[in-house]
Amino acid sequence: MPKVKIDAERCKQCMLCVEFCPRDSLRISERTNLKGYHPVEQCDEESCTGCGICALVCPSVCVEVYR
Amino acid sequence: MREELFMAGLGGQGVNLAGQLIARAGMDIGLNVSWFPIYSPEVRGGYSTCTIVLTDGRVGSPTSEHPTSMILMDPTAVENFAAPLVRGGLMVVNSSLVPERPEGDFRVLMVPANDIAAEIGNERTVNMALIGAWAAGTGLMDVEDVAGSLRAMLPERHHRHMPDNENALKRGAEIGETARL
Amino acid sequence: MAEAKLINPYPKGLTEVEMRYCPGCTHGTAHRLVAEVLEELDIIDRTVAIATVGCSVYAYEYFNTDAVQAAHGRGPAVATGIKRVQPETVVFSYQGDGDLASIGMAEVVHAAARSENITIIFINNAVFGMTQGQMAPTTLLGQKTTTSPQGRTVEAAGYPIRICEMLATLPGASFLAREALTTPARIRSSKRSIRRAFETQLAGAGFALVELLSICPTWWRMDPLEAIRHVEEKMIDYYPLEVFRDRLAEEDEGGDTNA
Amino acid sequence: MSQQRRKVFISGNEATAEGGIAGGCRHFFGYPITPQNKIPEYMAEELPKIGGVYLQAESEVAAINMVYGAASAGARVMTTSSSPGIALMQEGLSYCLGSELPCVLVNMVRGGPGLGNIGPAQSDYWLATRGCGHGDGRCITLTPYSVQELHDFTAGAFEIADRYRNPVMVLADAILASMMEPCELIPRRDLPAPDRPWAVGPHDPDQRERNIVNSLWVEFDVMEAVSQRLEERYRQAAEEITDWDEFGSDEPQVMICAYGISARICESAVMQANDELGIRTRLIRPKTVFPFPTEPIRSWAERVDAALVVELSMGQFVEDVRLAVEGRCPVDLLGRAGGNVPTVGDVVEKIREAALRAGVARV
Repeated sequence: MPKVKIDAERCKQCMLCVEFCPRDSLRISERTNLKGYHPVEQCDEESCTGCGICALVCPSVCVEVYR
Repeated sequence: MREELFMAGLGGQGVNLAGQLIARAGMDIGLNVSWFPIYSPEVRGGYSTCTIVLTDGRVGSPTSEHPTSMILMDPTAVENFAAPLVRGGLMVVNSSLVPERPEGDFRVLMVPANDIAAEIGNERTVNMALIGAWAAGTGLMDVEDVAGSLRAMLPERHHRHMPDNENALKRGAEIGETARL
Repeated sequence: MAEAKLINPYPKGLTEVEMRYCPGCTHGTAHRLVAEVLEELDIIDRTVAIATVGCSVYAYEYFNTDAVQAAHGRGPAVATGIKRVQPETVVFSYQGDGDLASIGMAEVVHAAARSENITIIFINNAVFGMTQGQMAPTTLLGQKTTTSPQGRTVEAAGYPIRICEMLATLPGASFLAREALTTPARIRSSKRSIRRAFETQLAGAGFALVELLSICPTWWRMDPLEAIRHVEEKMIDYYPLEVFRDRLAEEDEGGDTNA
Repeated sequence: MSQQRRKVFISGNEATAEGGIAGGCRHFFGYPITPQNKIPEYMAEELPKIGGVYLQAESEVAAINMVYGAASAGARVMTTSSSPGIALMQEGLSYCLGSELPCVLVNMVRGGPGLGNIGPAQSDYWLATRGCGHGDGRCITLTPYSVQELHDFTAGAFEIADRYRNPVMVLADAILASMMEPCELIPRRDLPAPDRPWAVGPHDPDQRERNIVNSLWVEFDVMEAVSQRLEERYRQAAEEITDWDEFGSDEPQVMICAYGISARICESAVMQANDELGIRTRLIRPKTVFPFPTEPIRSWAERVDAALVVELSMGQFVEDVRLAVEGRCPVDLLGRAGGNVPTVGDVVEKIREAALRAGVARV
């Protein structure tokens, strides 16, 4: 199952990955990281194809894509 | 001993090169020397002056307030620069361009340098005639030594001019001998 | 089904140090692309990165290479000094638009004129970021900044400078491209040009510069997505995306013709 | 030195350039400015012959930053310029100081401020010893007074720069640059690469960590620690390389302090004062002005009746002399500017005045 792992402490909640995800499988989480951001998390593993666009657009280099 | 030689002439007359030759020759015979130029702002055609110090002691100041000798290559040089020459100093004048003998409390060597160069058939030897006269007039160096230093300074391709240069140095020295009497 | 494998390992060209850029700032994207290219070309250990003055001043902490921090605008001169001493070293200067197009204009132009065998990564986000949002030489007409509060006007500040087009007048510039760090496709294209710029240096072909249109959500006072739209809708209009010069390709074509 | 030195008759500019080569410089970055153009011309001619690099930068600003890059990469590197050009280099020089990079600068000082003129001057004294960019960095500053010393000091500057990881400035002037004198040249030889484990360049990551050349220290304590390290280095340099020369009477009534070309004129004046005026005079001539030879000046100040400072500026060097003298004797100044140089007679007259005021001479 393709999977996206986001380093919650590095995520700055810029939303680019969420916006560019073609499958809407990412969302902002409820939790708060040490910098005060709500890091992005994967909400729908089923729909993820592991295309890697989230990692491509992420300026914080905090997205790992498993396929 | 300490000789402070001041030289002046128009740019293009070879003032600086002649001054460097004298300093270099001084070095070659074991003296402490310096050569210091002052150019006028124009790169060419302006006025050139230089000061050469020759001494068996410390050179100290490379500039000179009261030179002990002068080589003046044209009328303007005589007019503008002659005054500070020390009493009893030696003034070598290019009489081809300065017909009137400067008067004063100093020795004067009138050297028709342009005429000598013309007779030799090499107009670039004007300054050599003046150097020859100065060398003999001060008795500081033999023209053979000067010629040797010139040969060492000149690039190989200019060595063909050496006979003319030596000739001019000798002709100048003959006139210079008279000042030592 | 086989176990899922990590398809994008963290680039070896970056250190573990967390970049201190604002949320959404595409400096991070540019850093990652450069780092990936260094890794792919296997040149990390013989590369010297030059960090200049601006938001990317700490680039020496992020690139996993030897690094030199340069005075404001002088990256190309420092790169020249290094390259002339160590021709085998890969040298790149990472500069923003204030650094390169304002105070450092002379250095970049002359490095290009000499066809200095170096690579320049030029981040154009049309604003001075580090000093808090002042007008840059590349600020668009009408764009509001902290020093053009009514919007940049021609009367007051003249026209924005198109660096690539200007450098393209110099025969010494061997690779020149403008890309944008906006959409996935454009980011991929950016990486191709960055790679090409380093290949140009590795081939000894001379000066290479990649201009990357970037966003500054903070000083544009937009959220990152709005900012990306702004690049797409406004900036690209004035700064067309193009490979202006690719000497390696020209040489290849020349070779083909002769064959 | 195994090889014999060759004696030549050479200009100060050429002796400086050859000194750089003898000191191991194989990389030169510069920008033309009178009265030092013979140096870049000489380097452009000679460096390619010995596998070196000459590059004419687009400005002094670029030149010093190329020096910064080359020094970062471990090269023995130099640039030369004259006052306005050196002024332009201040920022880059400051980076060299802050990043602790060895490099050599030669400043053939000319008249100023502004475009000034191309005459001889020593009015960059403060720039050299206090300035050198902003912050707490200082340039080690050598002051040759002859063509021979221009050669020797420039050659030696590279070793000093490496020893203290600090830029070294050779501070001379338009007269020294253009005058010719006999000079015994240090033979050219290939020196081993300087030991600079901190230099950037290709490396095996298993052998060392990555190197970073940097002068950005955001944390106050770190920045202060850097400043303290530099200060300690300058203190060490003061102990190890402070240099000066003395000439004249062993029991002086008057002490003259002058450096560079001024010291040449003073040397003649000291001879005259001693031999002709009977005023016992001694010249103290700094060969380094940063670090400054405070001790000899202080110790002679205890014993003389008056001191005279001669400089081609309106009173810059004199401040360091006064700091050294600390009121032990009156300090008089003969300062000329704008390309003007005092004559030997001017200096002798000043010596006489100083001696008169101190009551050690009549007439």
